[in-house]
Amino acid sequence: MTVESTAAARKPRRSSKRTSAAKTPAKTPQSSGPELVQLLTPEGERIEHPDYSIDLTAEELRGLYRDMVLTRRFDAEATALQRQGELGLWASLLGQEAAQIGSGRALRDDDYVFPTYREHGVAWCRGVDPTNLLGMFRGVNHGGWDPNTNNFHLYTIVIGSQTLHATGYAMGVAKDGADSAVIAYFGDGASSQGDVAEAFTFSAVYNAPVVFFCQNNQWAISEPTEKQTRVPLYQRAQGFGFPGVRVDGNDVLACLAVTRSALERARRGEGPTLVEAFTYRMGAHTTSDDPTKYRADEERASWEAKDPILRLRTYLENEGVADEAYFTALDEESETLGKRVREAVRSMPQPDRMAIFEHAYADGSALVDEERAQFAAYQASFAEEGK
Amino acid sequence: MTVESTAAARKPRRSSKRTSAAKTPAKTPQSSGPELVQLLTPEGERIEHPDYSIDLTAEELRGLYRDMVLTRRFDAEATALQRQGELGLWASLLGQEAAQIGSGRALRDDDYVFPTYREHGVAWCRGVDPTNLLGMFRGVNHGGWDPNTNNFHLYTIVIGSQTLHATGYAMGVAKDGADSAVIAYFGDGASSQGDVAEAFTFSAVYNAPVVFFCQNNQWAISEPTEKQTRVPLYQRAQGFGFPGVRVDGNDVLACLAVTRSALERARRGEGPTLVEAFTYRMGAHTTSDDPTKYRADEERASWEAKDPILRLRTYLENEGVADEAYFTALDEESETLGKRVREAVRSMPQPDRMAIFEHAYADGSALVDEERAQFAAYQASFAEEGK
Amino acid sequence: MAMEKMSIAKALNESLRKALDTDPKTLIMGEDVGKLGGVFRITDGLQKDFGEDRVIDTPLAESGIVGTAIGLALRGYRPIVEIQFDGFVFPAYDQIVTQLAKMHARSLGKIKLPVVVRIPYGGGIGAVEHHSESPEALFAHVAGLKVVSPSNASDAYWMMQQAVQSDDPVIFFEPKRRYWDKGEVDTESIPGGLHRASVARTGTDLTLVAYGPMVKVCLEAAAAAQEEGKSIEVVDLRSMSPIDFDAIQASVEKTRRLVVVHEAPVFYGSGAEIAARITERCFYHLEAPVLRVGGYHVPYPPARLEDEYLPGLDRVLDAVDRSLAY
Amino acid sequence: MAMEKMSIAKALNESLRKALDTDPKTLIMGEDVGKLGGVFRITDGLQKDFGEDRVIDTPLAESGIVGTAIGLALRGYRPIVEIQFDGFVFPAYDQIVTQLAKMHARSLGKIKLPVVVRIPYGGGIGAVEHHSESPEALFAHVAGLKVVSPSNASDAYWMMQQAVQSDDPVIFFEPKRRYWDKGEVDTESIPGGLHRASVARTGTDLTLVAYGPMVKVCLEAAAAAQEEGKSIEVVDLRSMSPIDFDAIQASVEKTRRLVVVHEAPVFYGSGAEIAARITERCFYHLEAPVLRVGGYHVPYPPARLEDEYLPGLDRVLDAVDRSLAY
Ligand SMILES: Cc1ncc(C[n+]2csc(CCOP(=O)(O)OP(=O)(O)O)c2C)c(N)n1
Ligand SMILES: Cc1ncc(C[n+]2csc(CCOP(=O)(O)OP(=O)(O)O)c2C)c(N)n1
Ligand SMILES: [Mg+2]
Ligand SMILES: [Mg+2]
Repeated sequence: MTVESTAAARKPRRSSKRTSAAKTPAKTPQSSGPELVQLLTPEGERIEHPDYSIDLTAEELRGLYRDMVLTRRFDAEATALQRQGELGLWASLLGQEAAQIGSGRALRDDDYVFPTYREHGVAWCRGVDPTNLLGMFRGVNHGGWDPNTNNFHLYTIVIGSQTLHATGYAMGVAKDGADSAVIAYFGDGASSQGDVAEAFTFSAVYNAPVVFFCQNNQWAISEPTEKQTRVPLYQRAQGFGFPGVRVDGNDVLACLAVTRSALERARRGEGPTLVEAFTYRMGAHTTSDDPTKYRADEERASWEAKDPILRLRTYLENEGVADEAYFTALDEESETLGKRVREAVRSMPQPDRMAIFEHAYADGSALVDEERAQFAAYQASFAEEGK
Repeated sequence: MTVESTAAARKPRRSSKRTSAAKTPAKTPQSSGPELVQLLTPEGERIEHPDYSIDLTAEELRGLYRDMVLTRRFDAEATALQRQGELGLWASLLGQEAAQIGSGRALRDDDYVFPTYREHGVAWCRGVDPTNLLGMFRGVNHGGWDPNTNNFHLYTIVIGSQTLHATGYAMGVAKDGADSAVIAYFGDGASSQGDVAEAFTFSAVYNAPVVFFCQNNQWAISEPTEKQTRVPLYQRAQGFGFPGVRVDGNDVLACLAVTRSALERARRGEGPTLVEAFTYRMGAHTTSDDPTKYRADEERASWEAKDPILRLRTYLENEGVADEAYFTALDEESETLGKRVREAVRSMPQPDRMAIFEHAYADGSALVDEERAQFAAYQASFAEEGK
Repeated sequence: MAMEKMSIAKALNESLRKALDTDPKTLIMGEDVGKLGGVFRITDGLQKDFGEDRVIDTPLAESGIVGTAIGLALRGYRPIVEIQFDGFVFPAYDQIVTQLAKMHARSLGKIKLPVVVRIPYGGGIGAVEHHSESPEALFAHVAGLKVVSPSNASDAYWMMQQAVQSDDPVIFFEPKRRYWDKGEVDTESIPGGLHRASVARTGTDLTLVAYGPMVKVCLEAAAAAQEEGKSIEVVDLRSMSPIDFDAIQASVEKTRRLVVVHEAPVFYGSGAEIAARITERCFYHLEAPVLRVGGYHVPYPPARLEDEYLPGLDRVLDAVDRSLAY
Repeated sequence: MAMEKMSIAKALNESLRKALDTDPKTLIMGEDVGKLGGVFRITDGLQKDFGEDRVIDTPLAESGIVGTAIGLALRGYRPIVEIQFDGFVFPAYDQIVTQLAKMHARSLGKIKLPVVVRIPYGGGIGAVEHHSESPEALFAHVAGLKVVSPSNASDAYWMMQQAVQSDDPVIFFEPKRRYWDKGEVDTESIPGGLHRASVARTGTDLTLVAYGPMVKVCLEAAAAAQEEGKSIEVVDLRSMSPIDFDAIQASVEKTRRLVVVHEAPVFYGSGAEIAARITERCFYHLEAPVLRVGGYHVPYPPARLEDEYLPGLDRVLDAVDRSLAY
């Protein structure tokens, strides 16, 4: 029996000129539609979903709003700091706040997070001091926090690798008989890496309590999602034997509900879930990138109407969950955060040169010891020369 | 919307003791059932399938039978030659004749094949002289044939790699505007390799005319398919945006029909298909392997009833397509083949020692030239010493 | 003669353009090589002019890129693959080492795989982790691969031409921090073989061997040493596999002293191979042991420490002095 | 004292058993390590005794094996990973080089990854392609990894114990063609540090350095040379990263001549590093250049040619003679 993919209707037309067929794979369907879990519309209207419900207190709702606002403020500050030369690089999460805060707030303290390099909002939810995230972008370290303090692993730059670490960690959780869960973040581009497929295979075979959270922000640097897949990414999970779900990644309530459900499934011993958060990278890939080379302004503009923060604000206002005083206080808190981050970054000390030789090995190494000694002697020679 | 896999019904029971849940992933469903394309039952009865039909002449039917018989005979001879010390190793295809002959005979001359190390039956269909296959198993070369003579690539030992070569080749076919197709063979174990997933991704994105032919022979050395997947492998394709189909791998007619249909789809510019041929490795993994360490005799016995050759013979006899004289003549042809192979192997010359330095580089290398000269001088020193 | 001053980046771009222009079988493949022109803009404008069929944005999967490039080469194409940064070549390492490198040999010469793998490498650009590495030794050790690196615009232009024409796979390391350094390029006459070293500066007291980004450092060190009355010869290796030992030997027989400089860690680096072989060839000529200047046996440090880590003028001169002190 | 004669294979099996027995956090992972006990039976019987939760048959995906082992280590486990053959480690190379090797450094020491990667390596067993390689240099060049190889049963037992106890990732190369060689193992007292070289035979005229499968060849060569009146010292390196240069230096200061022997290709191999560093350390002691005996810069040949390719007694003695002729 043939299993036709759900994309079968969109398959390329038959063509005797096969080159052209090869040039134009089917387009990935865009946004919304029945397959997208949504609980809060772009207009700020609360809707119900048959499979996912959520009931939050006013305080919780304000909390989510605050998380998103502060995360965005922090992100903007970091972008500014890069422009001012204080950071070498910054990877902005602008536009992805709902995906990150929604999923991040679904986690329990004992859950473990494996981020990429863009999960500043998740880090925020985990209680990682945002200034700690900046060390690697300033070039003073490769990751400035202790992963085990907040159960938040270091940022991983080699695309896709961390999905296997998450799977292994989850296998360990299961072995321990614990009911924690693990979440692995990755991007639409990352979905093409063999490591991610292997993570799907291992997690399914060992029934590991892991949630694969794919932020499909439509772009992998300059490449649109069509260069990675011709069907919606959430469908990838199915062929590995676990469920996939697409959620409106700009809807913080839906992201929270869907992630919570996936985490609970993991806790119950039912294994992995793939969550595809359908969102948009509003800014450049990083501060080194120039998106005008490859994408149209209109596309970005169309996503502005779906802004994750605006829609929640509308909802909070309409429901009377937050008033003007709340928003004003939050603005102030934002500025305080921005200032704190700015100052913290500017006062980060230049690392000592001898730090180069630290931590290459846990048990030490005769070779590194020798090189360290030579380097120290070499440096000392300048001191002697009075340089 | 959640896409529950078709295996959802078989998901592990909820369990507070998660370790045990992790230990026992759902079992892969075994054999037959409605999802399996079959045109000839194990009893030799011809049945119809709504999606796949086939109408073969008597000569074609006898041809398929002959291919399978001679392939099995060749394989048995190679196994014997290994026992006699003429080969270092042999990877037997016993039990997989229908999968290989059915798919192999679906190919056109201009199609291109990327085998693993077990596709002796496909090689046979391509017209590769079987004695050529033995060079690498005897240790005189790493592959003794010119891939372009029969459009049959060298055996690939690093599991899964060839699926990417096949995909790239197919991308080239499409670029050329040709309507040839490409077929990549791999095993159930190989399905776990990241390279195979990447081949799925690339072939889907570029809509490459390639058929992925997975011989699920239930075992990857000592590991049953449950160690690679918890749902049927043919379903893997779906999440990459192309169809997957499971065929009775011991039914040569179904294998022919399904592969032909997948190849035609590729030719029409509709992109890749995954075919899972559900079959069984009747022998050891290779002559170095001892399956008694890890699998029960009864399992093998149950598959004997599904023998691919027997069922076609029954059908040929029942339909009067072949008579006793035909079978007797074929037996003789088999023996002749066995003898020819035996003699050819025994007379394979020991390669010249200087061959070590050949072909490392197409354009040559000063380094290899230097090493070759040193080696020659070193060898010559023995001659001088009269050794 | 067509002399033109251009950056290494521009020279590579021109050379790739010429390759696409000359041979319809050449292809460019990689992440972001299309509209963006690659993160370093080396393929800038090429997709616009040659189309998506020739300049191909690939899925984000390096093994897939190299693996399909092999398949395309089997079909008669000549793919030029871009790996975005040095630290991201490793997912493709299996395809490069077990497949690309071996296929000519295992097919007894029946299959040729004219694939070029371009890798921007090395540090000095203030980047985050995995963006500043020098993994050339990990490829040079592997038989079946050729490994080269230009140090200037002319070599960038011509070595790329030669790499594309090579019937062997070539790992082409591009010195990313020199991309914007300019030099004269004569686009009409080939300066020399792909695997020949060249003498970048003549001298009599000591030989410095370097390649890629370190050639500039060595030339500066030689100039500084000149002021102290030391005459240093600088050999630009150009090819890390094979290595032009004859050229190094000729220089060392003259100068009797050798220092090898590279960014890659010294331990098991190319300097080891050069030191071992040149010591064997020039045992009675050497007045001092071959000294090596390079990276330490630690992961590449964060950007604010890279100036300490990278071999610079002073460390080269320090080694020169130590050698001359023998 | 518990002296017992056993094969290297048995010593490894016993050592793994002890590790599983002693520390409930140790795990064994790999393809076919369970019921089959691995294709070389090194894990024979372990799954039966420790269960499928401790001795884990994995999917057929090396990157997945190492990647999940890293995750398990992050959770506090100590995974011992089996790669089935040398030639199949490359799909895991990215996880090993970019993740396993670097995580301690990038976390500023917060994360330790006590993962052992076992790799049966080397030739001499008449195998097909990819089953006979010696890729140790490709790991030794990478900072953050430790790379070792035992040559005898006692070292197999104890070095495995030490590797499992190491808080750094260890690439553990097992000399597959020596698996069935027997030797005395004292399972009660540790013979020496994991990264110490040992003198396998004392001598005065020349030093042979080797490791893994080549130690036996060197010992035989030394015995043969003895008959011709040459006194050869054999140093068993044991650790290819770091290298015990002090031990080699001590030997060379005595013998003044050094030949390094390994199966891996000479070009960019471990012999290069040893030659370069020892020449620097012993410049005035060496009577001859350090010579290297090893593989050629070609893919490992088909089985019927491996005896020609592999360094054997005669090639070692040839190098000894060449060295002594200086
Ligand atoms: C293995 C690897 N290859 C290439 C890169 C370079 N690179 C960094 S980010 C990126 C795109 C990632 O896209 P996606 O996964 O969609 O994540 P996003 O940046 O959109 O969050 C690429 C190609 C890398 N970091 N690692
Ligand atoms: C990358 C890699 N890892 C491991 C091996 C060792 N190995 C050879 S065959 C095999 C099992 C393959 O199983 P499957 O894909 O089902 O093919 P089958 O042998 O059943 O035809 C293994 C693990 C290999 N050849 N390549
Ligand atoms: Mg993205
Ligand atoms: Mg199988």
